[in-house]
Amino acid sequence: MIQHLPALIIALPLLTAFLMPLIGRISPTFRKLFAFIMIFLVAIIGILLVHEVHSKGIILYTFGAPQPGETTPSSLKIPVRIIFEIDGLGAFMVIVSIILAFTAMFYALPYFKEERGLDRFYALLFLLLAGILGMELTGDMFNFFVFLEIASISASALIAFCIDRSETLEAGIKYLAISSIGALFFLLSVGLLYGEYDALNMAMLAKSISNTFIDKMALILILGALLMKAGIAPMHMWLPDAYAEASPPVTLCVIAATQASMYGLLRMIFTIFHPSIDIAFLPALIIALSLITIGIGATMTLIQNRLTRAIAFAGVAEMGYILLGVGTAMYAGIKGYGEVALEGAIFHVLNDAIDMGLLFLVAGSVYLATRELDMNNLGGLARRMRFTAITFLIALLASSGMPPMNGFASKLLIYESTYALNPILSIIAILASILMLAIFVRIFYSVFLGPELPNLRDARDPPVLMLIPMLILSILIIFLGIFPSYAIDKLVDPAVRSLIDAKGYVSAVIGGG
Amino acid sequence: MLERIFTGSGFWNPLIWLIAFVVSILIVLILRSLGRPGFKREGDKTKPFLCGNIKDIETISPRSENLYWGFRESLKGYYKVMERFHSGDIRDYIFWFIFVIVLLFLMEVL
Amino acid sequence: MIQNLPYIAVALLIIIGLYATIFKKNLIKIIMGITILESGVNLFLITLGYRKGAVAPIYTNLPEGTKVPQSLTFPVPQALTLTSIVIGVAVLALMLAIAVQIYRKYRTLDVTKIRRLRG
Amino acid sequence: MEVTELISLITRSILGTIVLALVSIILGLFYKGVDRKIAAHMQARVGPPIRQPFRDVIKLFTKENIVPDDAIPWLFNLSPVIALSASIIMMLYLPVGDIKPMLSTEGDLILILYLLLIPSLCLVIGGFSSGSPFATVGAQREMVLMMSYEFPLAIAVISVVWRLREAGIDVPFSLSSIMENPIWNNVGILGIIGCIILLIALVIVTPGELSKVPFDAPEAETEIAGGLLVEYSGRNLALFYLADAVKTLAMATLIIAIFFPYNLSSLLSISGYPAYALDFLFYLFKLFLVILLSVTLIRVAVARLKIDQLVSTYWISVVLLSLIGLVLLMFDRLACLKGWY
Repeated sequence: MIQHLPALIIALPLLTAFLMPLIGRISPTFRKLFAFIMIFLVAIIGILLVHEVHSKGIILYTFGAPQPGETTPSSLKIPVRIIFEIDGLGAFMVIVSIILAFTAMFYALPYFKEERGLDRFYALLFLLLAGILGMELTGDMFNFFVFLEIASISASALIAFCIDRSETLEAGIKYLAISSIGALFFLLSVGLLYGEYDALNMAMLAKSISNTFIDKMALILILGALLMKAGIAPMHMWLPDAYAEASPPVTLCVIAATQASMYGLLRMIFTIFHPSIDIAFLPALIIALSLITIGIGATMTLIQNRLTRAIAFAGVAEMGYILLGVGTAMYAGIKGYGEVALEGAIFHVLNDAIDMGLLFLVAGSVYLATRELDMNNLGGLARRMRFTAITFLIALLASSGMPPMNGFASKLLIYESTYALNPILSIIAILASILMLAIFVRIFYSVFLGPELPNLRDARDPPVLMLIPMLILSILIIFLGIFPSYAIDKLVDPAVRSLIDAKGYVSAVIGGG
Repeated sequence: MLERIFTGSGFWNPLIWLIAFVVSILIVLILRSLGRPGFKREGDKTKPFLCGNIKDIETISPRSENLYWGFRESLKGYYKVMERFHSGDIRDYIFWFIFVIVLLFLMEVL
Repeated sequence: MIQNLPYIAVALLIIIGLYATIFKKNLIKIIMGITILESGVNLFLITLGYRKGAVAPIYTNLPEGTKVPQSLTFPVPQALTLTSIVIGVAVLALMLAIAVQIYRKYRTLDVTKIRRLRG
Repeated sequence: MEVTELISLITRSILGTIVLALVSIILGLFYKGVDRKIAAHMQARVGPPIRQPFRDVIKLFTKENIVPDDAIPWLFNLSPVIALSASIIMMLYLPVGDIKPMLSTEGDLILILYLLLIPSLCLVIGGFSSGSPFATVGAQREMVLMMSYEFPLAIAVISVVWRLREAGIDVPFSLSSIMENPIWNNVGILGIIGCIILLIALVIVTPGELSKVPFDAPEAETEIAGGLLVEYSGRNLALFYLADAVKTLAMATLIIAIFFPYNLSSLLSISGYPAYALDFLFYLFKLFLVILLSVTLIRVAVARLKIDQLVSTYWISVVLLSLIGLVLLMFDRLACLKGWY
């Protein structure tokens, strides 16, 4: 049982997704129960898997022939198989995705009441979860592409799910078009690499890649596609559309998909391409892109009038922080301040996911209570929705990185490492946090404070079942804020070590040193 | 678990910070309790400090889009460019994606 | 030269696809552009898998005198292409479905008019 | 971390908070009085006695504490409490006199930058939650002000820290290492010019940080009737008043810690308790100088700026100024590396 965890964690959501339409025929209550039990099981399997990785090291799970020669003639030394390879970073990302998916599912169950087609909704949500987890676990380039596409297709279907509003459709097709083009470029570069090395396995590729022109092209295509999927400026425009127009549970899962693309970026850069490929301008360019992302995200959020869109632009800036840490680590190598920067970046992946998730859940509660997302028509909700206001206050402090919330710890790591490379980097990072603080305070005022509006007098806190996921995320924010060293020791450091030890990743598959 | 974070250039220990913060909040609360609590509800004391004949306050309090006017005003030029950049046109989304890839490609080749 | 022809076709298809996605105003044409782009990538994968004079690795039905494994093609690129085609169909179907819905809401398929999400 | 160390840290933080709360409130009010007296003399007035701020606070404590109808009461009352306590704990991380910061190993300069934000943030949230249009206008202006001055402030602080790191100082963000290694001793002539420029930028940032004239658009009595404080009265207002006093002290101490960490005792080679006393007196003198320069002089000499002028002042003029300082520091490092001096 234990050794099949990596397969189960993908198979279970897939199975649930395809069972959903059948289950839905029995009764809607049973469907909810089933969805809840399944997400709970996935979460338990995920935690067991992470525990397994932390106690035993890299897990290798083979679909197909474990040894070369079992399916092909013995003279042909190519194993026909797909492997899942889970190291510290993969385990970390599994935790992030599971937190988001679990809270999203929890929130979705009471959020949708009269909406039609909920079978398909849950089916797509589980499919999206399978796609995200697959991206994080797989050790195979083509497999990564397939899971990337599964995630994109189900995510865009989910974004466009509420077809009553025209904006959701627009956001859905934009997301689908741009991510399918991105995925095609990814596939093209997988083709390039396969043509050159006859290998699709990440470890095999990592071993054989050299500094040729084709490899550089492949790296560039992959980087472009994954940077786009991670919402890095100037390719970030899909992100506010998608985040803002999707319903909050979907947004949470799309955040997880974005973070999974960031994981892909880390994996490609540090494990596969890092030591062998030498593109001199690349780290500087990545840092420049991250600064542009931070700047655009933080300034654009100030002029938004739609609640979710303002939060989404702040999410763009947060992705910029992560990439800033990654870029610094690329520039300086994963040692000294580069290692601290990478630590900060990876820690920020978790913090960003939780903070943004909570913000969108709050926005969802506000929408549910008022059916309004335009901040000009909102106001004075703190009297009637006290719990929501307090959770928003927590999320506000966390995502603008005020002490003692979790955002401060990871941003501190980023500030105090990037300045060593160039002081301007951390100056811009600090400035952008203040801008983000400003937008969140503005949101707080225009939604929760001020005189009470007459048409919003019957706004209420959402039902208890929806408060629980918000409570879970708030508690996580405060816990990670007060005991950041716990999270760093237990989760972030294994992830960073697995990136430092790229040889370990390779030798777990191929053997030898 | 109770360790401070050491970044190589600085420290951060949230627990100690929290203890100090709680203590100082207690001090401030003690200080605050020295003051006169509450107030007599009479006249227009609790109405907002405004002049003129104002019926309902929610019509005159600034709405969300009026906030940070000074900031937007002084960065007008920047925001004009940015609004044109975020055109919402799906082709621009694809164009910028291709642009970055071509830029990377050209920087590598040249 | 002649063996490079498929690669030239790949490049052309990709460029045509990108051209359509960037410069065409009609949403359907943009979707067509994405499909052409995808065909280009698929053709690239197929071309990679081609080996002159080699046969498919179906052991029960090999021609006389085939050297195993030297003159067998390893069928991975074909498998990749098949997967990619399936995914492409799903993407295409979903995009067209959304396009139909968009037409119902906006009464147009001109992408310069389908931009309520901006700024 | 060992248990004994943890316990000593906890006791230090508890005792330190209690002591510093008293010291900083008294000092803050004292310097507020000094500031008012000197400003009055500059304007050819007699001015109130130096103990006037104490009287003001005591008077405010006896007044009614009115909560308006449109306010959100829990936030309205919570904001001044958080503002004052955040100002107080800032002092725990800053060196007072020659004494190392109480919690020098538990927090650094970035923390101070963020803690400096909290009192202003509380003002903003308190203003917003009071539900008055004047307060709302004032509060959003305060937020704009925060966005504006944070840019030059970050440049000044990060540049100095970066230069210290390049000079080979360990843990350059820690206040105790900044105090032990004055920036002036670690740079060449270009760096000294750069540091002077950064100091000037920081001095211009200070009145903004404390929302004093010419950067007092958030409060602007003449146009928005006291702005974000318009609905506050009684003990809540007194707490904000105290928070302002303590924050002034903290900001001045920050400037002293970064740019004037010198002490008389080492110069005169005195040790023991007399040294502490002497250094504390000298610290008081430095505080006086910094507050005189960055608060009193500027606020008497200049008129209030409009809110968009204020943004462009900080984001263009002061940022350019401090960037020049940063570039000079960078050149200085280059020169030191190449041995041009």
